[in-house]
Amino acid sequence: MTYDIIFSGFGGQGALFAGQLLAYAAMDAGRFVTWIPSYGPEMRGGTAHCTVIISEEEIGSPLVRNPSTVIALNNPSAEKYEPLLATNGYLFYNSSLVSHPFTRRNIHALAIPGSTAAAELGHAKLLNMVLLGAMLAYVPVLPLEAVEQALDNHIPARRRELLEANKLALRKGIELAQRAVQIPA
Amino acid sequence: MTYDIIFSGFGGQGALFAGQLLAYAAMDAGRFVTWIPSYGPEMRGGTAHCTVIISEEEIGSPLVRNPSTVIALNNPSAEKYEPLLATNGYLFYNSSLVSHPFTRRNIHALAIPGSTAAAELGHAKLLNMVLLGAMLAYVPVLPLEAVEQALDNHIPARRRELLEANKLALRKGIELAQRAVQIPA
Amino acid sequence: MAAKGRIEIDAEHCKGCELCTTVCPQNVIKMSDWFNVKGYRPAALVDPAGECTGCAVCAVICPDAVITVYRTITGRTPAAALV
Amino acid sequence: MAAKGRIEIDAEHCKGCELCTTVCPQNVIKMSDWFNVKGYRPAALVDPAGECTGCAVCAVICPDAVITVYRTITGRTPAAALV
Amino acid sequence: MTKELLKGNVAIAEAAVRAGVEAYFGYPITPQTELLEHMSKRMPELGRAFVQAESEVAAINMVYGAASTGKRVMTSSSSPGVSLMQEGLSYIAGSEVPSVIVDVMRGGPGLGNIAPSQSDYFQMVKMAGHGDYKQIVLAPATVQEAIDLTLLAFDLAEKYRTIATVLLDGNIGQLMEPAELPPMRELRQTPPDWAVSGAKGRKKNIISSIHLQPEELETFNHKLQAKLKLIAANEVRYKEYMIEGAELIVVGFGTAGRVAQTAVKLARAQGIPVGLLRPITLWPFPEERLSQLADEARGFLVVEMNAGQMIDDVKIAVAGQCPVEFYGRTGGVVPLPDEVLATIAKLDQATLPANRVAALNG
Amino acid sequence: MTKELLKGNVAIAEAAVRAGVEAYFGYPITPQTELLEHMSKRMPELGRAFVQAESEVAAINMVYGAASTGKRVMTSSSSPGVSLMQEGLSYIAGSEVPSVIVDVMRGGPGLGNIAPSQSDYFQMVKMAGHGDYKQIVLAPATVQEAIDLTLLAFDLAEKYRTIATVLLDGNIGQLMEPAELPPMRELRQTPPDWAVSGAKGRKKNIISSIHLQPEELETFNHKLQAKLKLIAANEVRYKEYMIEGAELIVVGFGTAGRVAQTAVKLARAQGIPVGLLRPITLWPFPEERLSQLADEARGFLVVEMNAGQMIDDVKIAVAGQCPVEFYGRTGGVVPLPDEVLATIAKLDQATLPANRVAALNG
Amino acid sequence: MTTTPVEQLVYQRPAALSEVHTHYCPGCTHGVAHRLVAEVIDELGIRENTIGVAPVGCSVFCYNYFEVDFVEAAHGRAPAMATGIKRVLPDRVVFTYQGDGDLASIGLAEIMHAALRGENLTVIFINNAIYGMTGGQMAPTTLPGMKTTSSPMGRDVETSGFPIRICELLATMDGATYIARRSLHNPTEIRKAKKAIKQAFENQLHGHGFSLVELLSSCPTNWDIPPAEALKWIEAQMVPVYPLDDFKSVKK
Amino acid sequence: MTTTPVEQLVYQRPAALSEVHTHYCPGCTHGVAHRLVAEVIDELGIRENTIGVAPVGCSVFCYNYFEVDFVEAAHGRAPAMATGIKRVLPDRVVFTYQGDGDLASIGLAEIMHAALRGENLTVIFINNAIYGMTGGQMAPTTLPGMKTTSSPMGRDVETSGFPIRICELLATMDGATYIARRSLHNPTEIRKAKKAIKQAFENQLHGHGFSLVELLSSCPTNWDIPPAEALKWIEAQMVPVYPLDDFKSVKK
Ligand SMILES: Cc1ncc(C[n+]2csc(CCOP(=O)(O)OP(=O)(O)O)c2C)c(N)n1
Ligand SMILES: Cc1ncc(C[n+]2csc(CCOP(=O)(O)OP(=O)(O)O)c2C)c(N)n1
Ligand code: SF4
Ligand code: SF4
Ligand code: SF4
Ligand code: SF4
Ligand code: SF4
Ligand code: SF4
Ligand SMILES: [Mg+2]
Ligand SMILES: [Mg+2]
Repeated sequence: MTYDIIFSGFGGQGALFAGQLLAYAAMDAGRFVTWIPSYGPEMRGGTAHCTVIISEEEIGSPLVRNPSTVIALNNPSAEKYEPLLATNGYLFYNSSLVSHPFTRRNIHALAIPGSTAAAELGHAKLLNMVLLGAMLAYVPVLPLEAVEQALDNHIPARRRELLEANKLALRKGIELAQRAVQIPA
Repeated sequence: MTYDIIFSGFGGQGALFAGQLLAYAAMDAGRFVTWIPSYGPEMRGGTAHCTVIISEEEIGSPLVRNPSTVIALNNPSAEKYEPLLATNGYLFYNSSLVSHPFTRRNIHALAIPGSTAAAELGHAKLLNMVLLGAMLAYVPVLPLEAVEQALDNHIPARRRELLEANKLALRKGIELAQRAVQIPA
Repeated sequence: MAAKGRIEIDAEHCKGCELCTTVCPQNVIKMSDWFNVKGYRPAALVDPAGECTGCAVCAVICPDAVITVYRTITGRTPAAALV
Repeated sequence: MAAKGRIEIDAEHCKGCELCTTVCPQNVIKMSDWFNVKGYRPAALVDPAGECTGCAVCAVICPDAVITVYRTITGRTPAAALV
Repeated sequence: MTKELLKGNVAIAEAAVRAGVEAYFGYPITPQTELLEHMSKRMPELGRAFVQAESEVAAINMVYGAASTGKRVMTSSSSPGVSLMQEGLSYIAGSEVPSVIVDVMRGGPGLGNIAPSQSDYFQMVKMAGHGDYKQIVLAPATVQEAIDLTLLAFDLAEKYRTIATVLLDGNIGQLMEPAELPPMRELRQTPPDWAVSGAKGRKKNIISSIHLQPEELETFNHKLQAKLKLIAANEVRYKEYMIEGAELIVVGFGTAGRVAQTAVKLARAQGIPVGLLRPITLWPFPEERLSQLADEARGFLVVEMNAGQMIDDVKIAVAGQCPVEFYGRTGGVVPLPDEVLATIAKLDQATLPANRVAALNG
Repeated sequence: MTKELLKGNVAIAEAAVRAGVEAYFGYPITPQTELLEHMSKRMPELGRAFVQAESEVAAINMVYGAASTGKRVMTSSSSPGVSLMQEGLSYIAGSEVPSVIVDVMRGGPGLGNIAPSQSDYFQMVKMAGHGDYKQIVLAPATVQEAIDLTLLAFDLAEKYRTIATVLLDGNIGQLMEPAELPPMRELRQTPPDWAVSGAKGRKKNIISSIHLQPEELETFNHKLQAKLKLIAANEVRYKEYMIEGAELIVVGFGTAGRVAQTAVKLARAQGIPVGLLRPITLWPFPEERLSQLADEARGFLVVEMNAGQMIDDVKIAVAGQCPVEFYGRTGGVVPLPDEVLATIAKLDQATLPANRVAALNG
Repeated sequence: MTTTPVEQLVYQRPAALSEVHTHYCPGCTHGVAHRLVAEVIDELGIRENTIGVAPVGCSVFCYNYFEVDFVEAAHGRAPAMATGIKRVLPDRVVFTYQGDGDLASIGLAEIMHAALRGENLTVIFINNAIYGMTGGQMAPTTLPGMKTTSSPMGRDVETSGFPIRICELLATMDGATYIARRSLHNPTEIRKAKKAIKQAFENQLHGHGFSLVELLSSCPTNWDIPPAEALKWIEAQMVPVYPLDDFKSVKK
Repeated sequence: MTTTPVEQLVYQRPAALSEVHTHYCPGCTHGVAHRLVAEVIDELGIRENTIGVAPVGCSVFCYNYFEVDFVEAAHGRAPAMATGIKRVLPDRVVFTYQGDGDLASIGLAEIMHAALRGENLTVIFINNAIYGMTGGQMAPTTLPGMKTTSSPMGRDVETSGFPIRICELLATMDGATYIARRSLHNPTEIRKAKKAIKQAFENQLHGHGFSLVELLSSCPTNWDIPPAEALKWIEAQMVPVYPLDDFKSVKK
């Protein structure tokens, strides 16, 4: 099975880090994995996104046209990726910010009030973990434990104090996903 | 008929100018002509030479391996071109300076005491004209008058005062050539 | 002979850098709590008491040139633009 | 306590620039009238009266470093090289 | 050693450190900046030389100087910066001091943009400086290859006293993948005998690219060409994918090669008999192998992130034996597998032998 | 107008003046110095701009600036200097301002020497700067052609908003031949509408090579490639010599082409059915014509003053239809007709059809 | 004499500044510098006669921000490009706008030679002690000890050298006629900066020759200091190393 | 106390100067500069520890004239090449020998940045106001009004700018420690030049940093002035424009 997942949001919302974390978890689980960021002009102030591919086989193209999974932390990302998502793909969006009206019927769009939840958890920066958790609830790419382990192993020193909070956020995401409204359902 | 003539000497002996003068004369006579100098490292202090090709037909290569005529103003030139001269070719050398012992039997080597003659004519710079004149006596590339005309037409302003002297030198060359010792004869 | 002033801020083009707020001598510019389309909290004139003098210091420092300044002078012919 | 000097010029490597002749305080360097292999008229010490002091000024200016200078001092321990 | 999740640019920098690079000279430019930044931290840490040069022109000439001492040295840049290095590269080639250059390509011409591209193929492979020389060009497609080829670059540069380059598009520079770094090598203690280091107890050494007499320069060039022939004979590297039974051959390097690989896989799944040859050395080019494949193939498809540059070398190798088609994206646009797949399918149709067309139609 | 005995370098300079060049920027380098020196006298005399730039890097960027105003501008240099211009050339290509560049080639690599050479073929023809562009490359073989092609360079540069180059070896630069200069052209009075000149009564103009979004840059590149195709279709120029009935085709440009011409004449005199194709445009290359000739030919011989560069383009054109041999001299050595003749004779022997060999033997 | 109160427009966005959103980070004083240049262009009435030369650096897109004809130069070569333009259009006003990496690192030869030749140009030089565009590497102007992404332990003068003082350097050249350093760290200094910019343009209009105004400018993003504090940092850290002065002012 | 007269060797060709005929024109003071450098190398006993960097210019072949390891740089880039060498071999003595076209025109950025970084190098800078090698074109150091093959009407400062004064420029840089100008036009000045060269090498041995000695030098060939007169020309024409002095001398 090959998973191709795009994380997308404003710079600073942590899309790149969430993708990296998943990549670390995949690597630790012995999978093939690629992580590739958008880089360049759009970075300053604009949108940042990355593509993570996780597979049992050697990975050719590190980029995909139609990802099977998208995590959209802001409205432009939701707008951009709704049409690109693969049929029957999953799109987890930060419903605290995203107002984009989804119209495709052949995808799973899940509203996760990530910013709100992060605020409740005490730190806006936890948004990315909430959405990542939500994804783990639906997309069986890796078990939660693998991601938590990756947090333990690879979180940079300067974010260490947020380690537990990150884990809580992941779990919160799972919880939110489980009761999330699915469009189309 | 195609003539390929090399003029060679120390920098300052006027080899390049003599060649140019002949080229002007050829142009005025409606011939095809190329003049190409050696340029580069050997110029400073060292030897300068040029190749002049005069022809009734379009000229391909402006360089030749075995010139039919050589004018050697100094010893290194005589040494260098004796072996290269075409069979039955003419080599006019400034016997005032050249001590090189010619050995080829299938060329015409003519000793012209150019420096001495030039000194007698009042200016060392006339050496090149003496040798050019000598050549005209043997090699029917152009009549003397054509070269004299070229002197009138193309001599640079700063050399104007030497115009008559140059003509005298040409004639002196012809005279010397006529009584020159030919090796092998 | 107090001058009375007023500024207009092009809120959609303000980048919320707060520089104007730090230099206003009358302290009448505040940051809004809403976000403009570019995602910035724009500055706004909050001058219930009419303390703005139209000194244009805010405009002088604004890197995005989004501040327009007006002044009403009572008592004499208005001076030329100051900047 | 006059010093007596003498110079040697490597004539084959002299370029005949004449600089040494213009600086010799004793005026004892002259240009030769023969040509060396490189085609230059080399400088030469022409010092029949033994006027060269070995002051080495000629060597100081020679761009081709072809002058060697010797000096004989009567009366005291020879000085170190001057240049 | 275990695998780490490494970014291409950083992986190359650290691989160079492990390979024993003793001096790095560079100038910031996107998308290779992480490489320079990594060096700015690591080299001083290890007591080795790091200089942020005033320009790429200065950087390549610092490389030239340091390499003249026989030390391992490198620089890195991206397309416009590499253009500025061409004179220096020509001098280095002309004086045969081993040097390693990394080019992380971006979109051009001109300032263009910083998105990934492969449009430096000509300037790196055909040699852009004046004079007759070639440089070894290694084109990684994965982070692991980026590491391995960086090591190889140092070894080849020294073995042949030549310029060895690592040529990658911005994508490979920015990509993170699990990869294994080599152990730290010992630094070499004694300089090679040709190096300048002070003429202590030996004749002086001179590093120079001048040969004033044409005949001398020609003699040097013959020597240089002979060396290049030797490299061409010994150092060709490429990777094949599903080449068994392939009637159509896709050729692509770096990111384009990876994308093509996915497309080939998809095409095979559709029953199209296609395989991939991914050149790892762009110079020397796998000409012989391609020429062999051309004996049997129905057609070639060259995929590049440029307007068509490597295709010249493929055409020379194929020498008219079958059609050579091209699919390229430029300006930093990365082709995706579906586009390449569609082109493969078209080539398949266009080159089907008459009997098979009949069979299909029948 | 009557003919004058003109030196290649001076002829080009004066031709540019007559063509209406309004600014010259250059840096001294042998063997093109007479060109710059002629300009230093003529341009101020005519009230036009002459700047001896601080370097070739500065010179090409001055050209870039002046050309952005729509004026006719040029620079000239020789191989190492041209290497330094590569970044600037890429910018000029990327912003499509018409510019004329003269390269009088010398021996390389590195400082090499100042003797004539053709080893800038790759850097001029394949485009040495980064990004996907090509420049028109005109290769005169006579002084008259040097004049005519200089004029043409200005016209083509403006017609296509492109870089047009005149590429010659040091020999042609130093050669004197009778030639006719054109009359003085009127200077153009109004700038083209894309030029910068002050936004008086119109929208502002911008000259830039940036397209930050890959898709935008790709769109630009498509436009650029379309233009290049148009040039390739319209502007191929070459000269043939004794091509009637030729079974062997010699290909050479510049001095090598002239030398080959003499060799072909000598070979014909010996009964060898050989002809010469001398490309005048190196880009666009006379690929189609060569490919036609390849249909009939027994073999090709490429003669160059380098280690083999144009041969790539000949091979692509010939596409395996017959053998392509090479004869080259490097480092500033000029091949002489006898050497080329001998190589022609060898090729003749090697490619004789079996029946003729039998006839000869029988 | 009292009149009825009239509301008067005291300040508005200059006409020479395009009506577009710049890509500069919030609080970056590149924007202030732009505004000043635009105001001067308006006041001198030279908008339709001016050609700008953009650098490579954060201000690479400044051609989008001024309502004047513009060209975009290669990194560091703006003075050469400007020379090319000015030589063929001597009656146009030509200015370059360059960062410190652009002007003082890769482009040092070009700026010095333009000054040496006394090119009749105006140069606006933005010294923010860093490479902004590429993400905060060390510039030749970076202060001793200052941490950047390519001097992670702080600029070590032993290995990376000393800050370059462009005005002091250029002032030694005969071809330079007006060389001044100003700062953008508060409204007073900004007003002074504008005067200097105006003089630099007037100099060109009078044909005096080469003028350059160096402006100490902030980079909140790469310094990682909020905008207002960044201005204080300029005053406290940069001004002592880069004194504000007229280094040369030759009236002909 | 009198002793018997002994003939003593007062001067001989330095050992660090190779026993070859140079390609310099007769009377060209490049030869004098070479000799001085060689004498200093001998006196400091550093011949086996020194690496020279040759420029592109008439002195391009100086690698043949010194008995020390040598590299030949690209035109103007000798300081960059020297930096590369010195950074990997910090205990070797590294010097560049550069002409005025090489150092002050195409290589201006490289020399300035080497000084700025305080590279521990010694630079011998030959100012002969002309491009010798390529046949006498204008250099940045060419005097106003001076005719050259690329300024046939004489250098016009309006269009070609003013002579560049390298020492004055470099002296403004913190990284430079010894910056001096000397002349080679007579024996007294030559002796002073040697002292300066010695100090520039000693500075490097002591690790002080960047040192440069500019030497006013003749080009009889391209000036078209016989050698002895050429030296007078230096004194009369060049010295007034290029004053002889120590512009900076920092002992650490
Ligand atoms: C030849 C070349 N080298 C490097 C770069 C990458 N580059 C772009 S901007 C820049 C530095 C800009 O810094 P500065 O001039 O200080 O401007 P700022 O962004 O700080 O305003 C560099 C190195 C380039 N585009 N071209
Ligand atoms: C990149 C490049 N540009 C130009 C040249 C040609 N060139 C060789 S030497 C020289 C000038 C030398 O003048 P200078 O440095 O003053 O030395 P001098 O000969 O006067 O001692 C030039 C321009 C070159 N070799 N390389
Ligand atoms: S005009 Fe003056 S008083 Fe009014 S808001 Fe601006 S700074 Fe404050
Ligand atoms: S200074 Fe300008 S951009 Fe900044 S907050 Fe105030 S109005 Fe907005
Ligand atoms: S040593 Fe002195 S006196 Fe003797 S020749 Fe030389 S300069 Fe003249
Ligand atoms: S100075 Fe030296 S080279 Fe010149 S003439 Fe005297 S000895 Fe000869
Ligand atoms: S990176 Fe720095 S210089 Fe660039 S726009 Fe942002 S704050 Fe300004
Ligand atoms: S050309 Fe001038 S600088 Fe060069 S060697 Fe001759 S005299 Fe000396
Ligand atoms: Mg900056
Ligand atoms: Mg010089």
